[in-house]
Amino acid sequence: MTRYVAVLLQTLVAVALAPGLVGFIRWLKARLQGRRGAAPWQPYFELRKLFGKEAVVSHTASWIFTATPFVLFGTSVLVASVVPLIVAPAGRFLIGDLFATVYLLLLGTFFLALAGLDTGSPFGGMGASREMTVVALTEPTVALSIVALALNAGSTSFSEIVSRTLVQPSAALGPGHLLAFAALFIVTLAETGRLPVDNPSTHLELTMIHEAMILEYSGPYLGLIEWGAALKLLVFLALAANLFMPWGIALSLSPAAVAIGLLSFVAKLGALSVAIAVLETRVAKLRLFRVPELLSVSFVLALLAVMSTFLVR
Amino acid sequence: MSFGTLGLIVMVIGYAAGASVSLLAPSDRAARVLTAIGAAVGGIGGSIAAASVLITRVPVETTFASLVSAAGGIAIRLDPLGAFFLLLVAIVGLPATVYGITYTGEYEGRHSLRLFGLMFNGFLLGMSLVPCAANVFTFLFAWELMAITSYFLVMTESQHAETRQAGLWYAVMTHFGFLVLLPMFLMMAPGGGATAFADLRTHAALMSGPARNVVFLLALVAFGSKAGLVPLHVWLPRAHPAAPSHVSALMSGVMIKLGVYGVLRVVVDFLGAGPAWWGGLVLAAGSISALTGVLYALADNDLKRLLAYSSVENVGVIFLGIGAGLVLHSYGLHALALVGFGAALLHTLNHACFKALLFLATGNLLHEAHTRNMERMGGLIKGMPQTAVLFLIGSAAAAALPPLNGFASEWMVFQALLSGVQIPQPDVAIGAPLAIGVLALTSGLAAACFVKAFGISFLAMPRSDGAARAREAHWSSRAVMGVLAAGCVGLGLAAPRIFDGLFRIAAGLSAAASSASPPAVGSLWLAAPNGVAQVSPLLIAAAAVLAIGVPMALVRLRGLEWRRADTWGCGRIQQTARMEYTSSAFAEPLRRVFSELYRPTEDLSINVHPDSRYFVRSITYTSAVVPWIERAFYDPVASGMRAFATQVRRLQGGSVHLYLLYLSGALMAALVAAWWFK
Amino acid sequence: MVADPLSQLVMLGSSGMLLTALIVLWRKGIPAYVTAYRWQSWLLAAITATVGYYGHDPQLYWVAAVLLALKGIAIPALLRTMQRRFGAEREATPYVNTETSLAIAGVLVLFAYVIARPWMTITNLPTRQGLPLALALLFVSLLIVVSRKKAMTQVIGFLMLENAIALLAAVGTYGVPLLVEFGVFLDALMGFLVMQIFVYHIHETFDTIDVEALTRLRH
Amino acid sequence: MNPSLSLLLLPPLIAGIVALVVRPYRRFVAWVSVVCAAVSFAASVALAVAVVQAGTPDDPVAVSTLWRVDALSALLAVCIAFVALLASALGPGLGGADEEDPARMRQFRIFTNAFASTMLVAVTIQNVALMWVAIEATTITSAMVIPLTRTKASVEASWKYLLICSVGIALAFAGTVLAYFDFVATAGEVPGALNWTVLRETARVLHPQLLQTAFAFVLIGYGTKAGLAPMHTWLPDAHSEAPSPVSAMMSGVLLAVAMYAIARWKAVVDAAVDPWFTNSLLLGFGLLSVTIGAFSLVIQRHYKRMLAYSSVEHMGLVAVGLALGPLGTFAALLHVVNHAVAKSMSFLLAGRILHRYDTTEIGGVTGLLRVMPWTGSLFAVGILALVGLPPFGLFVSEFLLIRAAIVTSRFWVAGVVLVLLLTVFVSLIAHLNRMLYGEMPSGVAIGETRSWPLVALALSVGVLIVLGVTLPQPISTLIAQSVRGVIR
Repeated sequence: MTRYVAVLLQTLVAVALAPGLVGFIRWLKARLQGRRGAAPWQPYFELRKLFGKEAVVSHTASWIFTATPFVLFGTSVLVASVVPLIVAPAGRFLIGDLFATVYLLLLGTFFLALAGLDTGSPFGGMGASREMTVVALTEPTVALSIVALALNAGSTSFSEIVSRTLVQPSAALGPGHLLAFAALFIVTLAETGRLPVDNPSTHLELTMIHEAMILEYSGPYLGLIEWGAALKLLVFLALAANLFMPWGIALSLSPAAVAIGLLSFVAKLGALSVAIAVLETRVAKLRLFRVPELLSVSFVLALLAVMSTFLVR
Repeated sequence: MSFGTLGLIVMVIGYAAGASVSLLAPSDRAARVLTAIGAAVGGIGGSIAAASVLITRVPVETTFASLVSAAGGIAIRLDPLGAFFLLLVAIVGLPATVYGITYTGEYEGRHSLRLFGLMFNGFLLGMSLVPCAANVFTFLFAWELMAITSYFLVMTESQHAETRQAGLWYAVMTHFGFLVLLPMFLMMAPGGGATAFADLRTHAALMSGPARNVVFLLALVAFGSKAGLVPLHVWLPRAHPAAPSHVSALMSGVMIKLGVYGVLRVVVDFLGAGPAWWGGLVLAAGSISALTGVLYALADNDLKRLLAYSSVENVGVIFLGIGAGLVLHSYGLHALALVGFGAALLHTLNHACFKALLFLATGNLLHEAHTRNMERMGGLIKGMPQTAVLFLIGSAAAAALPPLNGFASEWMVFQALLSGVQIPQPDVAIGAPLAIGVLALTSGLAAACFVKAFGISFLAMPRSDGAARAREAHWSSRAVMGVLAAGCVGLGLAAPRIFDGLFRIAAGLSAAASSASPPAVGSLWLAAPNGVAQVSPLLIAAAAVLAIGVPMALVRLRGLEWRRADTWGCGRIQQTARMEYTSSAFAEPLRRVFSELYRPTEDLSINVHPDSRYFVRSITYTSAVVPWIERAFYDPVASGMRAFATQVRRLQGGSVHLYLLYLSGALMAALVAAWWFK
Repeated sequence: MVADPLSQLVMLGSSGMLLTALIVLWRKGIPAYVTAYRWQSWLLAAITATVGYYGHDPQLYWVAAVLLALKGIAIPALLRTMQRRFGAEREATPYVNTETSLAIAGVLVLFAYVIARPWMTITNLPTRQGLPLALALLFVSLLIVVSRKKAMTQVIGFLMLENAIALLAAVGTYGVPLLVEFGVFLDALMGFLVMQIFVYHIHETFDTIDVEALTRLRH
Repeated sequence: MNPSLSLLLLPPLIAGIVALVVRPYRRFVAWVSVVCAAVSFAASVALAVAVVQAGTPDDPVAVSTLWRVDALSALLAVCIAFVALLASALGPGLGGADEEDPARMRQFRIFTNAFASTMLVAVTIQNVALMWVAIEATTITSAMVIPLTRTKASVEASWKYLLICSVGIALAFAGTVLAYFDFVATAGEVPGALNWTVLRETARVLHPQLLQTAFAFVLIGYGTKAGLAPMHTWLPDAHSEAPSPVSAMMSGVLLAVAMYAIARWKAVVDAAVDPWFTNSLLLGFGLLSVTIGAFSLVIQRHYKRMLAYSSVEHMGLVAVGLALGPLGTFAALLHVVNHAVAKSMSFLLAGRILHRYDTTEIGGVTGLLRVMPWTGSLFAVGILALVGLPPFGLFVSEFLLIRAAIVTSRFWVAGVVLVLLLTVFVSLIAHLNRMLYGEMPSGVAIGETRSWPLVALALSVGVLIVLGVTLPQPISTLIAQSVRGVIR
């Protein structure tokens, strides 16, 4: 029972931290680009503002449009409750494994793309089309990264992967792990709409992906979507962090372990955020039709990861 | 008399009576009802028989040796595997039957509904008998009964040239499969003349390796052509759109699955699986089908053709499961192999459910919007809200989204493939991840595909008058669709329990693993073969309801102010349907990415003002996807055949002298042979 | 080789029959063909009678008589009538010219000997030397039917083919049973009459008896 | 003479004589023909029943010095009498809208009856040479009916038919004479030396190579008549130009009679020589026929020619079956029966179609299912049966044929035949597809006329289905006995 409470709490922590993570990256980027930038907690203010506003819904939109923000937010929360954040998962962990996670995220994206089409706005359609393209192309990489991890652990379950990596630190530095990490990192950028795949801060019509889909959203709906997207980013970073370098994760529920877990979690997120921020200041956005090339690179990385894991074994 | 026998008798009588009585019906309306009554009785009988066999696990057997004794008589044996497929017929057949009552109403006076009733019931009877057959003749008989009747069902709307073309393709491909089937079975038959399946099984074990390989390849080709494996799938995207929608549902949901049945029956049951390359070949065929199917589905604007291609994709997924099972089996991992076969069966069931739902819903769409072209639909969610919800459920299931049924089976296929990675052979260890990658890509693309299918057809503004005027169909058709949608949800949530049963069915096929127990833990958890990775669709559903419901409730409690406004149109005031993203536009990015596969032909024609070319009157952009796989495989055959036929035609040149010369030549040849042979 | 008179006579007669067939290949006018056929039939009747005389088979006299009446007199007369009706049409350009025809005929005679050699030994009938000649006549008649364009020439070729078979029967088996023999005669007569009718049909419908015109039906 | 045999042979003869004597033509002549054909059919069934009851294959009924009816004869006789009855009942002259010129109808009745009698004689007589006489007579009688309407095409077709078949059949006589020569030379003069039974009994002592040569002649000769390629060339012309009832008889049973002669001769030769020889020749010509028949169907513009080429293909299958041992022979004989029923039915329906559409082109016949729903459906059934689909009889025989090829380890034969069957299927279904559906041409009356022939033809469908679904015990016994009669 306590385990469930712990999971619930850590999920709430993640939900709470997510806007901050986005704000932190934005702040860091501004600093790196020589601007002052808004404070890292700026997103919290934005959310509060959005939740206070009135929502405007298109005449053409149906219930899909209004349901989507909740679906997106809900699946993000659900996924956050599954992945290892602060406390290490043990045994049969809540509802599913890595594949289930991926498909849950896909569920959110599915609805988001539908909502993009729902208003009849050309931008929405464009965004939906592009988003689905990118998501479809990232799937094999995700799956193969999972395989690379599962090869070591012998299972796609989170608890097995985490505990096996903890027991066998050498495996974490093996070529398979590193390649898989690289692949998953690229996927993270693509799935969460970061540069060089998508620019989270642009509203330039022809380059939008994520922003194009949510163009019609306003008020609390937009707030939920933004929040859900931030949570998705956090989840992906958490996955990258805890599956490949699970050290520091709380193995028991003692206060000290949990504290260490929380600290190490924040630290790992911070490190990855820095990486993203640095990357986003260094690279330009790719043309849409170059994105598949990037994704195929990530696929090859993941395949190499699997093969090298196999060969090393 | 057991329930099983009774059920079979009711089934045969029901279908046969439905066929004959509807042929003699006094009016079209009566024919519709009689067709349905016969089919319903038959379906209920079939499901009783199937259920009793599945529950008791005792096969039902009967033989009518006196019928066609020269070919071995008619023999029936319904074992659990057969019962599963028989149940499948009923699961899709009953809703399709009820749906058909109103759906065929529009044919009244235009097509012969009596003939339709005959063919419809004959089709159901053929499909029901295939899994019951216990000797070669009975099997082939049922198989062809199914093929012929479905050909005529496809030809129902024969006034369209496209339909006639489709019917031809269908007939040819199905007969091709049949002609491959024939030697396949006969090669397995022992020399003495016995063609009962039991004899085949015994004799297959004694056959030499190469002969077994030939049988396997023939089986894969024959059943693959029925199941729609690429490149033998060509009939599928033609015939399914041409057929009436509830027939498409049956064809896609059940008929092509009998190809899966055939492969399981022959390759796993009779041949007892084989070397690893068999599995590898099946995996390759599955991968190619899955990927090609979904990519063509994505590129298509015809909603029914999209669904047909999606069937190709799903058959590919099923064969991935079978292939994984075969590979594992060949390495002696019998219990793991059963996971592959079980996953294949599970996906068979799930696909039948959601594809039938989608086809039926599409039927209503066609009926209302009078077009299969998605680019002339749109906004249907307003006129047909319930159909929209049902279609959405089907789409989500087809996109393998949790917690619906498509997800459960794809997850199991993933796990079966993952088990392959553990085999210490480089080719397997590389092949299995590749298959996993393909499966993942397929599911991603399937999601994109069904976003398109649902989004373009149902959402935004209507693109044609028909779409604008669309209203809900008759309540009965919505009710059966509701049943199927409930099935999609229910099968998803209850997947662990169902998988358990399917695993046992698969275990019955293989002597080596008959005692293996399924890896599932309880009825809540779907477990991977190693038992560690687990997923619970039911808990996912519960958690998702919570995670979505709680924020919703919170926002509602806080009070949500909202108002309606126009969609932002870059400053343009009046939004029109022409501004919407179209189906082609939606698929455009992926079409570019996979341009090698699609090889689209593009044509841009700009009509300018005669005085100045800067005044553009209209721009027309057409892009057609050329299914080059079909061309690559079938054009050479067709042109070769025609070329040879042209040569043969020359023989009949008209001159009697030439003919007498042939005669004399033949005489000389025969005389030389007689002189030479001692 | 024993100088058996029967053998000598049969050889002579058979060679004569073959020669008449070769004449058809060589000459171009239909009257000449009819004459050749008449001679051939008379020779056949003579051979049959000879075989009957030496073989002490009185039945064969009857056969010879019918042969003479039917093939030696009646059919040539009917052919002559037909020829007059259609005018003196010549076999202008056969498919195979005369020289080549004769060369092919030579090859066919050789072929007949090759085919017949292995089974010539099974009998010691004095007439057995006629067997390859009969076979050769059969092949040459086939050549006539194949290579000549006029319907009438084809009919004559076919009649010669029948003669060849009759010769085969006479020299190989001293004639088939009488019942069969008469059945065959009846067929031959009926067949010829029907052919004659059809030649008239062709002439009526196509205004020619050139079979080359008959190439409407093809493929 | 056995009374059943008399009742089999005499009625058509009587009907023919009646038609000859009564002039000008009267309608009762046609009725006499139909009744006589019915009597003949009943007699044939009675003979078949007697044969089946007799049990053993070499215990024929109705034996005399001239006649002999064993299982194979009875089988063929039933087929001939059935098709003759059908043709007689559906032929012109019975009244109705499609009446023709009385002179033509008289001619039709004379010669079809003569044609039927000659065929019946051919299968029941026991002297090989007289059988030859009868078969030669079939050529003459049937050739007379082809140019009933004196068009250029029909004259041409009949000339080709007559000439090619006469030449061919003469070769068969040459073969017969050679075999007789062999017999006389090695076994001496024996009464009834030309009888099947005697020939077979003594075949062991005959000179094998001479017998082979004889068989070569016989095969080419009767093969011409049976429509085996490359001697089949007369067949598409004659079958397409003849009046449909005659086409039905020619295609349905005349070819089968020629195959009967080949099967009988094969039995004789096999007794003397290794069956490998006859089997190879039959396989060669059979496969060539199937190939040419199949590929001639691919680009075919006329539906009656289409049916004719399909006959070439089916006779090829029969020849292949005869070469494949007992099981193959069983399949071949069953195929003969099935083909007789299916092909005669299809030709008779083609006649109805031709009458309505007034064109023999496939392209000219569209929307058949709507113009003539029943004719169209039955025609479709006929074609589907001909391509060998269940539940029709040809499926069973083709199934057994493939089976025979595989049992005798001739896998390549099975493979080639299957590929060719697919070609046939593709072509026939494509043509059928074109005819059944599509727009109705203008100026074509809609609806069925004179529907009772359809009932008769539907009966044929029933026969085909019975043969395909149950294959009744007596029939399979009869065929099995026939097989034992020709294979030992």
